Parts: sequence; C-alpha cells; structure tokens
Amino acid sequence: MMEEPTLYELSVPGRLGVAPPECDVPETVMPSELIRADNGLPELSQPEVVRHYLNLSQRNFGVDTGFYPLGSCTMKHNPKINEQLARLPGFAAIHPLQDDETVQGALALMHDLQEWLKEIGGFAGVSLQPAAGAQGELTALLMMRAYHAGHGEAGRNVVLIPDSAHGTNPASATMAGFIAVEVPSDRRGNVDIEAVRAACDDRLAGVMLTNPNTLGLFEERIEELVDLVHGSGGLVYGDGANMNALTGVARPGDLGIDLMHFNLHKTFATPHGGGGPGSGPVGASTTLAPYLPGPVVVSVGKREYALGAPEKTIGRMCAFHGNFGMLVRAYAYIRAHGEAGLRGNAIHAVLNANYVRVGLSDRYPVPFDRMCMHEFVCEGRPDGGSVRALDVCKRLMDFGFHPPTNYFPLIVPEALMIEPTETETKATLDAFLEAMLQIADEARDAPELLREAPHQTPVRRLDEVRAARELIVQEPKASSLGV
Amino acid sequence: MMEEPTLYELSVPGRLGVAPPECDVPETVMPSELIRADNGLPELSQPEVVRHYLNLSQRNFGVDTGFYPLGSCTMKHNPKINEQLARLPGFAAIHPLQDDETVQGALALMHDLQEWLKEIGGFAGVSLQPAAGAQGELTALLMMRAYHAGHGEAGRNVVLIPDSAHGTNPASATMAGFIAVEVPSDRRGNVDIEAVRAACDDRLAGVMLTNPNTLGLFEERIEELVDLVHGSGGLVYGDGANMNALTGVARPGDLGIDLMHFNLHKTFATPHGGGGPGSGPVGASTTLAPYLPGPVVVSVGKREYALGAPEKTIGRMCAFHGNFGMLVRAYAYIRAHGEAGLRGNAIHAVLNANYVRVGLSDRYPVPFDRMCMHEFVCEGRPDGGSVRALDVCKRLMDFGFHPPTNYFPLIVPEALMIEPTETETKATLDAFLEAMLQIADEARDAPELLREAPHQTPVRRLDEVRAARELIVQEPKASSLGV
Amino acid sequence: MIYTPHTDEERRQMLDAIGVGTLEGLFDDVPERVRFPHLDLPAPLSEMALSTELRRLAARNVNLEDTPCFLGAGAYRHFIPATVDYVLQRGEFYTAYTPYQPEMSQGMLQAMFEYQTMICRLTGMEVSNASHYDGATSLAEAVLLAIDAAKGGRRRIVMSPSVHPHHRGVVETYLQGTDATLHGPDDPAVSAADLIPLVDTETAALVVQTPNVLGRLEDLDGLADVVHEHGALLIVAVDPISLGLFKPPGAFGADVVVADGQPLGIAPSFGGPSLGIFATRRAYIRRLVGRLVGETVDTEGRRGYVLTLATREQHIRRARATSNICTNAALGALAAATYLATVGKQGFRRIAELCWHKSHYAAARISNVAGLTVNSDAPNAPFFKEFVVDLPRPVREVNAILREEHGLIGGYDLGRFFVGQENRMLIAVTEMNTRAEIDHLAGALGRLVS
Amino acid sequence: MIYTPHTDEERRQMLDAIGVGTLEGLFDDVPERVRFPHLDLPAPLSEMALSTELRRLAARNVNLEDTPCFLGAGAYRHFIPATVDYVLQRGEFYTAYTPYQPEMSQGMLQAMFEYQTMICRLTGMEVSNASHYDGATSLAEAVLLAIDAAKGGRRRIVMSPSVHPHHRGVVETYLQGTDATLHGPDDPAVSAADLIPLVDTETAALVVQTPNVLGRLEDLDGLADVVHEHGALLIVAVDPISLGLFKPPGAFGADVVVADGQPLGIAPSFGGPSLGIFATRRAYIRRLVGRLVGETVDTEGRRGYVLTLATREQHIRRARATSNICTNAALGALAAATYLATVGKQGFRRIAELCWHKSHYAAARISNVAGLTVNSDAPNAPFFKEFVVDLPRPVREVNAILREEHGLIGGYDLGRFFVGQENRMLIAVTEMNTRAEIDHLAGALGRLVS
Ligand SMILES: Cc1ncc(COP(=O)(O)O)c(C=O)c1O
Ligand SMILES: Cc1ncc(COP(=O)(O)O)c(C=O)c1O
Repeated sequence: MMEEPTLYELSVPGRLGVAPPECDVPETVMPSELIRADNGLPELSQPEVVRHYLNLSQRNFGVDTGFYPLGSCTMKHNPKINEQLARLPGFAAIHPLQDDETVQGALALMHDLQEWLKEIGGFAGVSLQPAAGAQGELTALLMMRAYHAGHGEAGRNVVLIPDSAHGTNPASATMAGFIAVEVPSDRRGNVDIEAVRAACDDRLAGVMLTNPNTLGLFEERIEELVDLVHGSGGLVYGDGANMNALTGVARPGDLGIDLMHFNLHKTFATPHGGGGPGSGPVGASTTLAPYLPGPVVVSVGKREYALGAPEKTIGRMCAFHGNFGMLVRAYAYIRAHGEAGLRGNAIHAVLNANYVRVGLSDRYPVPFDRMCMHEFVCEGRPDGGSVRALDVCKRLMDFGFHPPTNYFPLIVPEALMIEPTETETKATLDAFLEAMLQIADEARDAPELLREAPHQTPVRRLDEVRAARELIVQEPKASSLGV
Repeated sequence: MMEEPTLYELSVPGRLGVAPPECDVPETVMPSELIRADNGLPELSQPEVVRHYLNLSQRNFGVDTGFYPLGSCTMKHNPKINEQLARLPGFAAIHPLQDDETVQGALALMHDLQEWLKEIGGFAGVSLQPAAGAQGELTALLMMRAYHAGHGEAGRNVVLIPDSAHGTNPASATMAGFIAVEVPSDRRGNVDIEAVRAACDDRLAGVMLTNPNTLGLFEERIEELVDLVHGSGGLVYGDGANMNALTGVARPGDLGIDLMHFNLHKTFATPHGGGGPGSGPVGASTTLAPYLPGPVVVSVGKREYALGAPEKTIGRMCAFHGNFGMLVRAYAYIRAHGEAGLRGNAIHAVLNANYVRVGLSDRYPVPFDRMCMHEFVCEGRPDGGSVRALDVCKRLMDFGFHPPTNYFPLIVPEALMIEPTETETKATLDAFLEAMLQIADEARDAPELLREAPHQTPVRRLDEVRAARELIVQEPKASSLGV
Repeated sequence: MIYTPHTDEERRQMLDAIGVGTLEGLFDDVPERVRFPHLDLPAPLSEMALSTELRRLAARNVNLEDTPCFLGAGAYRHFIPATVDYVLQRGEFYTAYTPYQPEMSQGMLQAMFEYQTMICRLTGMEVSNASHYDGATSLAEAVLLAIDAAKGGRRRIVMSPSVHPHHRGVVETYLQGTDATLHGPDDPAVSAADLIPLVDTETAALVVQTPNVLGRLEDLDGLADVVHEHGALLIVAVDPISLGLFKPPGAFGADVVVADGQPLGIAPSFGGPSLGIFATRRAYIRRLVGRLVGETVDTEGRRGYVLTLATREQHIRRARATSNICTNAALGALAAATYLATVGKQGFRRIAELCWHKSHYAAARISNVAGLTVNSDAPNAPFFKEFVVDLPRPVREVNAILREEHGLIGGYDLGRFFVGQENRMLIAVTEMNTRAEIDHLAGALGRLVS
Repeated sequence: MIYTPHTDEERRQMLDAIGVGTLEGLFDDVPERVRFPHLDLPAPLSEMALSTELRRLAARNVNLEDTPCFLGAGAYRHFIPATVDYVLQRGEFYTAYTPYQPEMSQGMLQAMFEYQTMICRLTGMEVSNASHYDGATSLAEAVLLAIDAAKGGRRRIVMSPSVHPHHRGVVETYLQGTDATLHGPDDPAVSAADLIPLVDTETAALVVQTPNVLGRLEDLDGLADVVHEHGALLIVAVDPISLGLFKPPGAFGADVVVADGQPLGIAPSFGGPSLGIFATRRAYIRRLVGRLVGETVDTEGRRGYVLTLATREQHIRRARATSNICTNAALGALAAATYLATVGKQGFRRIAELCWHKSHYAAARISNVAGLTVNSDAPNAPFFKEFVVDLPRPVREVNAILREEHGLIGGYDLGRFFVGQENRMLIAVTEMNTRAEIDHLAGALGRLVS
C-alpha cells in the first residue's frame, strides 16, 4: 500500500477548496491590529480531502473490518441504524441551552435511559453526565469524597485498588485527592480479601472494584468483600467497564455496590470512534444519589421533563448534559434488545470467551484457569517459550485479526487479554483459534516470523522508542510556528 | 489482501440476522399450495453483512480512491453534499404517483433542470426520462423515426455512424429499427465528410455525431456536416457523452444539432454507482421537441407545476419520471456552479487533457496530435514497441491509478483513451505522467514486468477466457436451482 | 464546490507546457460564431446556500416518512435496513464505474456475482444479469429477447392486460423499432389462463405479471407448457417481495423473469433510480442483455470475478448486440444485494408474510365498511400486498379528503390506468403500515361513504 | 438487531467444548441470590419499530435545521460541510478504538497527527494533544497542569469571571480533589487587564477566555509577561472559529490554550459529544494530558505514526499519571480535522469574517431599535459572534414570544449565568444566520419594546 502524504504535503498555496458562504450583510471594518496574517491551515481541493481521508481510513482497522478481541474494551458491533437515528435533526441539531419546552423528546429519552440504567444496575439514581469511563470514576470518587466530608469524615483519604485494576482507577483516585493503595490478587484471581481487611480502618474512604475483574473473573467473595468495606465505614465503587458480562445476569446494586460507572461505548454498543467519544454515566445507591453531578433529567409532570440538579450535587463534570449523541445510541440499543436480549448478549459474550479460553489454554497458559466471564487473560508466550506477547500480537495482524489487549493486567506476565464479545460467530472464533495455534507453532519453529511481524500491514513494525525520543508531534514547517 | 468469502460461504443454516418487523394485526391463512419451502437466500448476522461489504468495498477503486482517467466516462468528483441532499426525505421518500399538489418541490426541481439543460444545450425542449446515455440515444432515434414517419418519410431507414462512435450508437440504431451504416474518419480525426455526402439520399434518416468525438477532437467541419445532412432531409443526433468539454463553451443546438442526450452521470457529476444508475435526458430542437417522451414537467401557473406529455410523444421510456435521485444531484451541481463555474469546468477539463497529452505524446504515439478537448487517445504501445495497451493498463494499477479506457475507439490500434477531468490537480497529473513514462521505460527494459502486471492488486491478472468458457455466473449449490 | 483546483501559477505552467498563451487558445476549433455563449443560469451558490435551497424544495413535498401511505401501483414503501445506505455510501462503490478493470474492481464484481446468485435463487432461474434500469425496461428487453429468440420471425406478443400499464407503455415504445405487435384483451380482471387461446404459432411470447397490477396472484400452473408447445416464450413479471414466500416463476417453467427491484432496499425517490431485475434460462445466456459477471481465477490460481460474455454487448458487437445498454443500475443491485443479505432467508420470508397479513387485514377491515367492496371483480382470487376498493365517488376526491382531513396518502386512482375505473382505488399495504394506520384509513373511508 | 449469531447447533458444540451442560452453567460464580434478576424494561423492538419510536422522540424537539437560532453561549450553529460526515461514517474509523496497535491504525494516527499540527498552527502553540472530552474539561485539566507545573506548591488560580460559567463549574468540580482555590471578581464585564493585580506569587495560573462569554475579545497584550514574572502560567480559552481571523494566544505568550471544538464541524447534538482542544508549549510536553501522536519510521524506514510519551498516561504511570483520561474525543478531532482541511486557509478565515460581519450587522440593527441597547456595559470593547442586548423585560418571556409568535429561537438568558441579569440577552450570530433572519429578529424585538 502506498504512503499517504499529509494534508500539508498535499497543500498548494492559493488553492481554494470551497466557495465560502455568501455575505448578505454590509461588511463592518475589522480591528486590523488583532488580525493575523495567516491562520496556518492547509489549502486543498475537496476531492483531495475526500481521497485523503478515504485512503487513511483504509489504513485503519475497526470492528466493521473484522474481529477485534481487544480485552476490556468490548468491541461489539455498532448497529448502523443507531448511527442514522443519532443524526436525525431532532437529535443532532438541537442546542443544549434551548428552553426545556422545546426539547421534550431529548429529555424524555434521557429520562428513560436514566431509569433503564438504574434498573440494569440496581441503582437509585443515575447521572448521564460523565463523558467516559474514567470521568465516571472521577465523578464517583468525588461523590465519595463529598459523602465522607458531609458525614464529618473528611479524614477518610485512602482508596484501595486491586493490582489488577485498570490504570484509570489509581489515576482517578489521585485526581480526586485520595491516596491510592494497591491490594494484591489472590491465587484464584480474586482480590485478596485479607489484604483488604488489613486496610479497613478509619482512613479508608472506599475501594474500587472491577467485577468481573480485569482477569475476566467474577469476584467469588464479592459479598463478603462489600460487607467488610461497608462495615468499616468505607464505600464500594464498581468499575462498570465489564458490565457486558452482567447485564441481566447480576445487578451491581444488588451486590451492594454503592457507586458505579457504565461504559455506554462498551456495554451499550455506542461506537468507540477511534478512541472516543464515549459516555460514562454513574449510578448510585439511595445514600449516594443526592451527590450525583447535574444536571439530571427529572420528571415534572405526566410526560413532561426538566433539567435539575440533585440535592447535594458535586457540580458539573462537563459543559452541558453529557454526550447526548451517545445516549441516543445507547437508548436505541437497550430499546432494541429488551430484558431477554440484554441478558442473552451477556450470556453469549461469556459463552464466546470461554470457548476461546478452552481452545487456547493448552498452548497459551491461562494463569487463573477457571470459568471466565466475558473475557480472559492468558500468557502471550506460547508453550511458555521465549517469544513475547507483543510478537504474537503483531503476527496476528497478518491473519487479518486485531490483536487482543496486551501487557494488561500487569499481574500476568506477557498478558494477552481476549474479549471476543457476543456478536462474533463461531466460525470467526474458530478462525481466530486456528491462527493462534498456528502462531504457537511458528513461535516454536520459526520465531523470527513473529519477531519481524507484521508482514502484511501498510507499515511494518514501528519504532516507538524513536518516536518518544525525537518527539515529532506536529509537522515541521519551514517558517516558525505558523503564527 | 485476504480473499473475501461469498455470502453463501458465510451463511449458516438457521442463523437469524435481524428481528423481523412486528405483526400487529391478526394473521390470515395463506394458500399453502403457493408457498415455497425455501427462498434460497443466505443466512447471516448483521455484523457479517457489514464486514463483508466493507471488505469488498476495499477491493474496489472509485474516484474517491484516486485518479480515474477513464476516457469517455468523465469520472469527475461527486460532491458529498449532493449525496446528502438527494437523501432528504422530501426527495428520497416520495412516491412517483403522488398527486401533483403534494410534490410541487420535486416538480419545480425537474422543471428548472429541464430549463437549464435547454439553456446549456441550446434546445427547445428536454425530457428527463431516459435512464442513461444509451437509452437517451434510443429515445432520440425513436423520435427521429416518428418524425420521419409523421412527415411521410417512413422510408428513411439509414443512420450514419462514424467508425469512432461508441458501441451504443450502432446498437441503439438497430434497436430503433434503423440500418446502421458506418462512416470512416479522416486524417485529422474528423468524420469523413465526403463519405457522409455520398450517403446523403432519401434513405438517410440521420447521422449520429459525437462532438467532441471519441478521439477527444472537436469536429472541425461540424457546421458543414450539419448543413449537408439537413440539406438532404436527414436529422443530426448528437451523442452528448462528451458535453463536459462544451458546457458554456458551445451549445450543440447552436451548431444545428436536432437531438442530443445528456449524460448527467458524466457532465453533471452524478455518481457512476459502480456501473449505474445514470441519467440520460434528451434535448430537442423546436421541430423535434413535440416527440419527446413523457411525462415532462410543465408550468401550469405561477410556481405551479404538473406532469404532462408532449403533443406527439413517442411514449414513455421507463416506468416513472426518470432517475429522479440523479436529477436532484445534477440540479445541485448546476446550481452550485452557475454559468461561469460550468464554463470554467469545461475549460479546465480541456486544459488538463491537453497537459497530459503533451506530456505523453513523445512516448505514447498520439495519432491525431492536435489540440484536444476533454480527452485524447494515444497508442498504448510505448515507443511503438511490442507491449500491449492492456499491459500498460495493468501496470498502471501498481502505481495506484485506475487505467484509462482501452481498445476504444476501435480506429486507433492499442488505443488508450485518457480523460483526466477538471477536478484533478496538476500534482496528480504530474504523478500520472511520471508513472506512464516510467512504464514506457519498463516496456523497453523489462517488458515482463508489464505483461505480468498487476503486482499490487488483491488479485493478479484474471483469466477472462476461462470465465467466458466456463460461464460460472452464479454460485453453484449442492441442490438444484434453489427453487 | 470548486471543481478546478488550479492556482494561477499552475495554470500558467500548464499552458506553457501545452504551448498556448491563454485558456481561450485551447478552443480554436470551436466555430467563433457559437463559442462561449452566454448561459442564462442562476448565480452559483456556496454549499451552505445550496443546502438551504434544496431543503426548501424538499420541504415542499409531502413525504412518506412523515405521512402514512397506501400508494403502491409499481413503487412501494418497504423498510430499508440501515446497512443498505451504509454500504451505498462507501465511496469505493458509488464513485466507481463499470468494473472494466477487474483487478481493481473485485469488490463490485463479487457483489454483483452474489447478486446474480441471489436473484437466480429467488426467481428459480439459471442466469441473472447484473441489472437493468428498472422493471419496465427489463420487461421491454425481455420481449425483444423473445422476438429475437423465437424461431421463424414471430412478431406477435400476447400481453396480459394486468401487466402494469406503464411497463406495457415502455414495451410499446421499444416495439416502435420493430414490426412486432402487442395483443391481449382490455379488461385487467381476466386471469392468465384466459390468455392461453391467444397464444398461437405466430406468438413470440406470452407476458404475464404476478401479483398483477391489481395485486392478484396469477395461477401459473401449466402455462409454460402451452406456451412452449406453441414455440413461444413465457415471460413473467413479479414483485420481488412476493418471492420471499411464493413459489417462483422458475418453478413453473418461465423463460424470462423480470421485476422492478425497488422494493428491495431502494428508496422510492419519486420513481427512480430503481433496479431492473432480469433472469432467464441458461439456454438464453448468449442472448442475455446487460452485464454478466463470471467467476474465474488469477495467474496465481486465486478466485476472482470478471465481466464475461462481452461479445453479446454493444461495445464489442455494436449494431448486432443483444441490447444497447451500457450504464445500468449497479448501485441499485448492490442495494438489493445488501438488503437481501441483511434480512436473510427468514427475514425476507417474514416481510412477505407481513405484507400478506397486513394487506388482508386491511381488505377485511375495509370490506366490513358498509358501502365498500373489495376486489368486486374477482372476490376469490388470491391477492398480495394490493387490492381494489370500489368507492361511491371518484378516487381523486377521496384522496384529497384523505390527505387534507386525515393526513393520509390514499391508494391509487385506477382511472389513471383504465378508462372508466375512476371510482376504483388500488390500495397497497406493506409491513410499514401499522394497524393504527390501517384502522385510520378504514375509518376515514367509512366516514366518506356513510 | 440480533447480537447473537449462534444457532442452537453451534451453541451445543461450544458448550460441549467448554464442558458445561447449559448456558446457565457458565455463571456458577455469580451468587444465586442475585443471579438472573428480572429487569423491568420495555419489550424489544425490530429495527423498523425502533426507527419509528426514535423519530417520534426526535420530532418532539425543535431543531435548528428548521428553526432560525440565535442561541450560542458555548455551543454554536456553524455550517458543516458534507465531507465531514462522509469521513465520520467510514466504519474503519468510527468502529475502531484507540490506536494501540499502530501498524493496524495508521489511518487514525496520521489523521490525529495532522489534527495536532493544525491545532498547533491555529493556536500558535507547539504541542497539541489528540483531544479531550470538551472545552470545559480541557480547561479543568489545564488548571491542574498549571498547579502541577507551578513551582513551590502554588494553589491559587485567578480566573476571569467572563470565562464560560459552565466551564468554570467544571473547574470547580475538578478542584474538589485538590486544595487549590479560584479567585477573581464577580462582574463579567471586567477586562483581562483588571485581573492583573490579583496575580501574585501564590498564583499558579491566570485564566482568561477570548472572545469571552459575553462575546468580547480580550486584550492579551502584555498579559503573559506579567503572569510569567509572577511565576504563573497563562491559560487562554478561545472560540476556535476566532482563530481563523485573529492573532492566536500563542502569539501573546500563552502557556496553555484550550477550546471547545464543537464549532469545527461537530453537530451541537444537545451539547455532546464535543471536542476538547488542548495545546501547550513544548516545555510542558511531559505534563500534557491525553494521547499524543508522534512520527516515526518502520523497520523498512517508511514513515509511520504511533502514540507516544505513554509514560505520562494512566495505563503506565497509574496513580502518578498526568490525568486519568483514557477514552477521549478522537472522532470529534477527526471531524474537526476534516472540517479544517475542507474549508482550508481561506475558507476558514472567511467564515470567521462572516461571523464578524453578521454579528456586527445584527448588533447595529438591534441597537437602532429605540429602547434596546447593545453591550451597554462595554460599548467600545471589540466583540465577535456574540453580544449582549438589554431588554425591558425578562429574556424568558421574550424568548417565549419569539418562539411562539415568530418561529425564532432567541438568544441566551444571561440571568441563568449571572444573578440579576434576567433582562439581558446574549445573542449569537454566525455565518448560518441570514440577513432576513437577523432583520426578523430585530423587527420582532422592536415590536416587543414598542
Ligand atoms: C476496566 C476499565 N476501567 C475503566 C476504563 C476507562 O474507561 P474510558 O476509556 O471510557 O475512560 C477502561 C477503559 O478501557 C477499562 O477497561
Ligand atoms: C460516447 C458515449 N456515448 C454513449 C455512452 C452510453 O452512455 P450510458 O453508459 O450512460 O448509457 C457512453 C458511455 O460510456 C459514451 O462514452
């Protein structure tokens, strides 16, 4: 595949790509001292722009291209109808500050979605504001903070985080002003309950649990753990990134979770967008719900809705009402599936993951080899050999598969975290298994093939060290900074 | 690139891809003797369908992918806004048989488009009905037939067609019941006017002229030719496929052309759709306009429009009112450009073609090497060597360019017909020239490289002979015919 | 939308390379008398203003997304899954042209091959082309094929009067270039069997449509035998949706099956572009009109697809081609293929069933209204999707009332097709019509007659 | 929308392979007490019914395509060229995730690299991240960066009262996790220069917005020098459209530039998703929040792009990361990049000019109405796109009348931002507002006061 030039390489001085809109009013003189000589943008024709991005897109891999078993990310199918619906002018072309009377459809949608997420999660309240999972975590931790402060326990400043947790957990804890303390995992891949017990004192603000955890395992002693933390005055936050295993299977609220973020871009099939936008609504128990960020949608009459703030709200997490466009898609997903559909998806996500697990475990050691939920983690060194997980990943590309998440969770050496999702067919899973087993053979017989992989991609293996050393993070320009 | 399985290879018996619409009425018993056991369709999930077509699309090349100098086809840019506009419910979701009162917007659009095409072509009447260029030809010839019959000259059954004409011309003549008689081209690439003169008798129904002709040359003696044919009672039909050179430059009607089809999918930038749909409106002089196919749109009051049939109409050419979706796009194209824009496009199409012509003519013999219009024809055997035009075309693919039209027109040996269109940048043309000159060098130094080309495409050169011999034209199925 | 990316500098360089001083200098061959005419066209618009202008025009049409609709008669409102437009919007597909260069066009070629396969399966035929313009032109070409294929210069076409009148009209236009003639009774209520006596040894083809223009399913049993005995061809036009459920014409020995493909995922779009479906028997493969995709292999033995049997086509055979068609309806075929693959075997069948159930429910509701009769001229004929209601007043008037007072688009005024049928309304009901809409229509009609 | 493609047969085979008898058997770890709860959710819908339902909801919103609008205050109606959605709808882009595997994600990586470049050029800065959630969260992270970067534990943030109150609100929320405090006067009419005295040696950053929430262009000249003299950082929030025309904050020595990117080709969509623009100086590259794309080469020396400096990020540095952000607004950045590439240098400048001309025309028209004053609190401050009108009655009431009697969406009720400003309307005018709309608004307001 040919290299695609950059926009600036394609640019030709003086080229005009569009006819700018007409000026139908008399012009007003502009303050010349404030005007810049050059805004530094490239100059291209419309066909060049179209081709550029079309060609770039072909150098990118999405769920629509093929199997994308990126663990922890839940790369399930993004329904095309949801894309159409979110683009309806009645959703896409409404202003966040319109008077409530003029956006009753949007408010009704948000209201129902709040209700459904409450129902699915077993919560008393939900705020749709957070823009992504990590922001949901921060939200929940700030609520935790406000709760303890409101109960005269501002001294509670420790948050326990399992060593298997996603990096956003400790980072969010720090941002919320807590001290993040790591707790180890036990032999079965659960949080080490004794370690938690040892940390249960009056400095404990709470614990951040991911369940199923990032090993794809259901915390076997979750109820005990929750009781323990509650018993010592702490709160339990649940990282809901893995809810695709639990919708209709178990409600976190029923397990005693006080606070949890949902990832609409995972569990509810809103697209990942090449890295975002996401949406990370937070659910809360009765005690915590008053602290939710606002605005939330409240019902103010029969089929009439308004924006309002929860009583003790921590404030707002983003400029307006959250990533509404994603809410539309999540609403559509839930509405299309209903109870049985959601549960069926969870069950089949678990079925697919276990099917791949048993298919691989002979060659790719699975450190905690018990029934997994929607994903599992194995070691990416086939037969315990010397080839690295990264090499396996790069080689997988040559088979047309996106590699799994690698080197996470940190507690498994050479980790490969595999999450097939329920939308994949058995045929796809079988093809993936076959590729993985072939790669295991290659690792034994021709390890160079892996170390030099990928061979079939538009570029071969890229020099990440050089990138970090040279730090070319914008295109160099003959003149200075384009000012 | 990996092979993409067929839909039937992906299909699994019993798989359900969609939740069918709800039945909200009581069911009615169906006549079991009429019901089939199996409708023979494949069974796939929605993600499989999406991936299948996405992967197929990546194995296809369009103008949006890159340079596509397919002569005679005018592969210019298809504006994205036109695609959006044609999809507005007010255009896409209207029924052809709605009462006129309920489709005034559509009728107004068609009316204005008729007027604009009249203005651009210099005609007295236009019908938007024909579905493509070839159908426009047939339309015009049936009008010619009706005209002669209506003037007591049903005996006029010969249509003269230059040897450089597109194959649709003789084929249409036959379909319209005429005898197609070929006339040669002269030394300068014009129609041999003496040959025409010799055929001017009372059997002459008319002549089919393409101007600029398929060599990309403006007929130098067009006025004389038209006078000659008219003088002997014949009519002049113009094949408007090459109008992209003439919009705002010369009006065929002003040159005496009686009838002409427009190709909206060429001159007016409606997309070619991988082979269609097109749209081939026919323009006619005052004398011929009453024979146009109906319905056409007529103005029946101030800003009020209705469908009506011309007085002596030959009837209808398709089920409804033509390819309306294409009319919307052509309307948008004309409306966006205006007079100066259309003329500018024609002029730059000619500029681009001549620039490529002079850049190639040293190595690729141009048999009629004079100023060309929007395209030109050269011989695809560099330096007069032994490599074939087909090999040059296949090799061009390796450079990421779509090959030009080849082996047409038939009068140039090893013809390559190159039409860059006005939307291409000088940089693209230069890259194309460079590739072509490199190929000329390769033809000399390493002809096998060409004969074995392409090397970079998803499949290598395909065996067309085998296809025609084996004639596998549907996927074989274990059982019989899927009945 | 600026189409000419050239800067002044580049233009200068290019003119220099060509060796002319000015852009005008490129046009010396154009007679001065006609060169650079003034064109009276509206001033150009920016994309923003263009968008406003076309939205204004679109808003002046009553559209089927906002208004319940019972209009059919050859164009239908069926549900279009979102996958279809997703595929159609792929630039690699819609901005390509006919796949003349197969190595760069495998995507479209494979999609067309699969389309051909699905059409063969659905119709029960052996060969499908890669599309024609629409159902009417497919029919016209089928008739030309029959004339061409029939032995001994047969010039007689027997056509059922219940073939869609517009499609018949197109056949009539196409026959102007031949000396063939159309025959058949006038009354659209006759059945296919009634036409058998008209088939003689001068006949090239018998043409029937099922469901016919009044929505009735013709009985095809035995028809082909009689037609073939007389040395003629049986051409059957169908509604492709009906093929999800009912035995296909191929099972009854049809020689050519044609259909308008619009119901298969194509927006009505005021009647076009549509898709002409054209399938026939292998015996006629060399007479087939339009493009045909065949499977083959590349130099490395990999499977691939190409356009094949080009020797039938105009660009090779010129005046002796099987048709003049060049640009076809490839994108419509792609839409249909995506549609069929998306809904799949079971979904497609269910859609047909829903059309059956809903149209029958509607017919029952309406015939329960005192003063209204359904299918009075053939009360026992099975129908699909469409049926006829006799009204006490002209359909024109009724439709105006339905529109203005009920916000409904009523059925088709059969008086526009057949003389003397001004009071007969052809009502189409698809899976898109909700029970509430149907009840609304029945109620509104009831109010009109009471 | 059936998500589980498994047939019964396949399910059986898979369960056998796993070695459990039933699907339920996969869930033994889930406490029985809570397992398989009943969920009270509405019944599932087919795609067709879903489409109907959501269209019904959408129709209950007054939308900006059908209704002229003068509402801004942080979200704007700008024209979106069709290329933008064409690119966004490419499945390869929008169904991908963060480009962790660069060899399979060169498309998104290069697009982000180009986005970073354009943002650097527009803002006059040296480093741009590959997006943040929205302008408000970008601002909050900029403040955290300043606190982190400032020497000697500075905890004082001076923020202009004319920073968008919602953005300020998000900063306040984010600061709950720190011991930093916000300072500044209350009156949004003060100018940036008035804040200088508040900057002291305890100050980590001065935060200003230009054009500010009232639409006024702040004078940034000399500000950076004073701020830097005190050892603090200058954070400037902007409207990205203004960067097409006006000197960028980078030219005035800003340390961090943030913006909400919605005006750059992103639909307002009831406020989200948007795009947070975040650019800074090279000195702070290791404190940058979010993803950063860098150029490199592959093993064959070909240019390529990767995510770089991951050591700043949470997945590597965990509790000591520069931010917790993971999922960002990549698709919004892609939209902005496509937008900027499409309109280009001249087009972007012209759009900004049109916003200037049209907003000034509107201000002039309205100030000509007896009884209405424009920008009464700062009649000489230059403004861009937005201005304030003093009304004799509450904006609430005026907007209701504009809506009901004139079909217009009026400006923003400043009383919702600032106590006591219930009679002040913030009016936004962009290239989308036609002269006729503006005249209509001025006329309607005139009628209200007369
Ligand atoms: C377990 C877990 N927690 C939290 C997150 C953060 O979510 P987001 O990326 O939406 O901010 C992720 C994201 O991948 C995750 O996998
Ligand atoms: C010169 C010429 N005439 C006629 C046609 C036929 O037009 P269409 O393909 O639209 O039927 C073509 C098509 O390529 C052509 O190039």
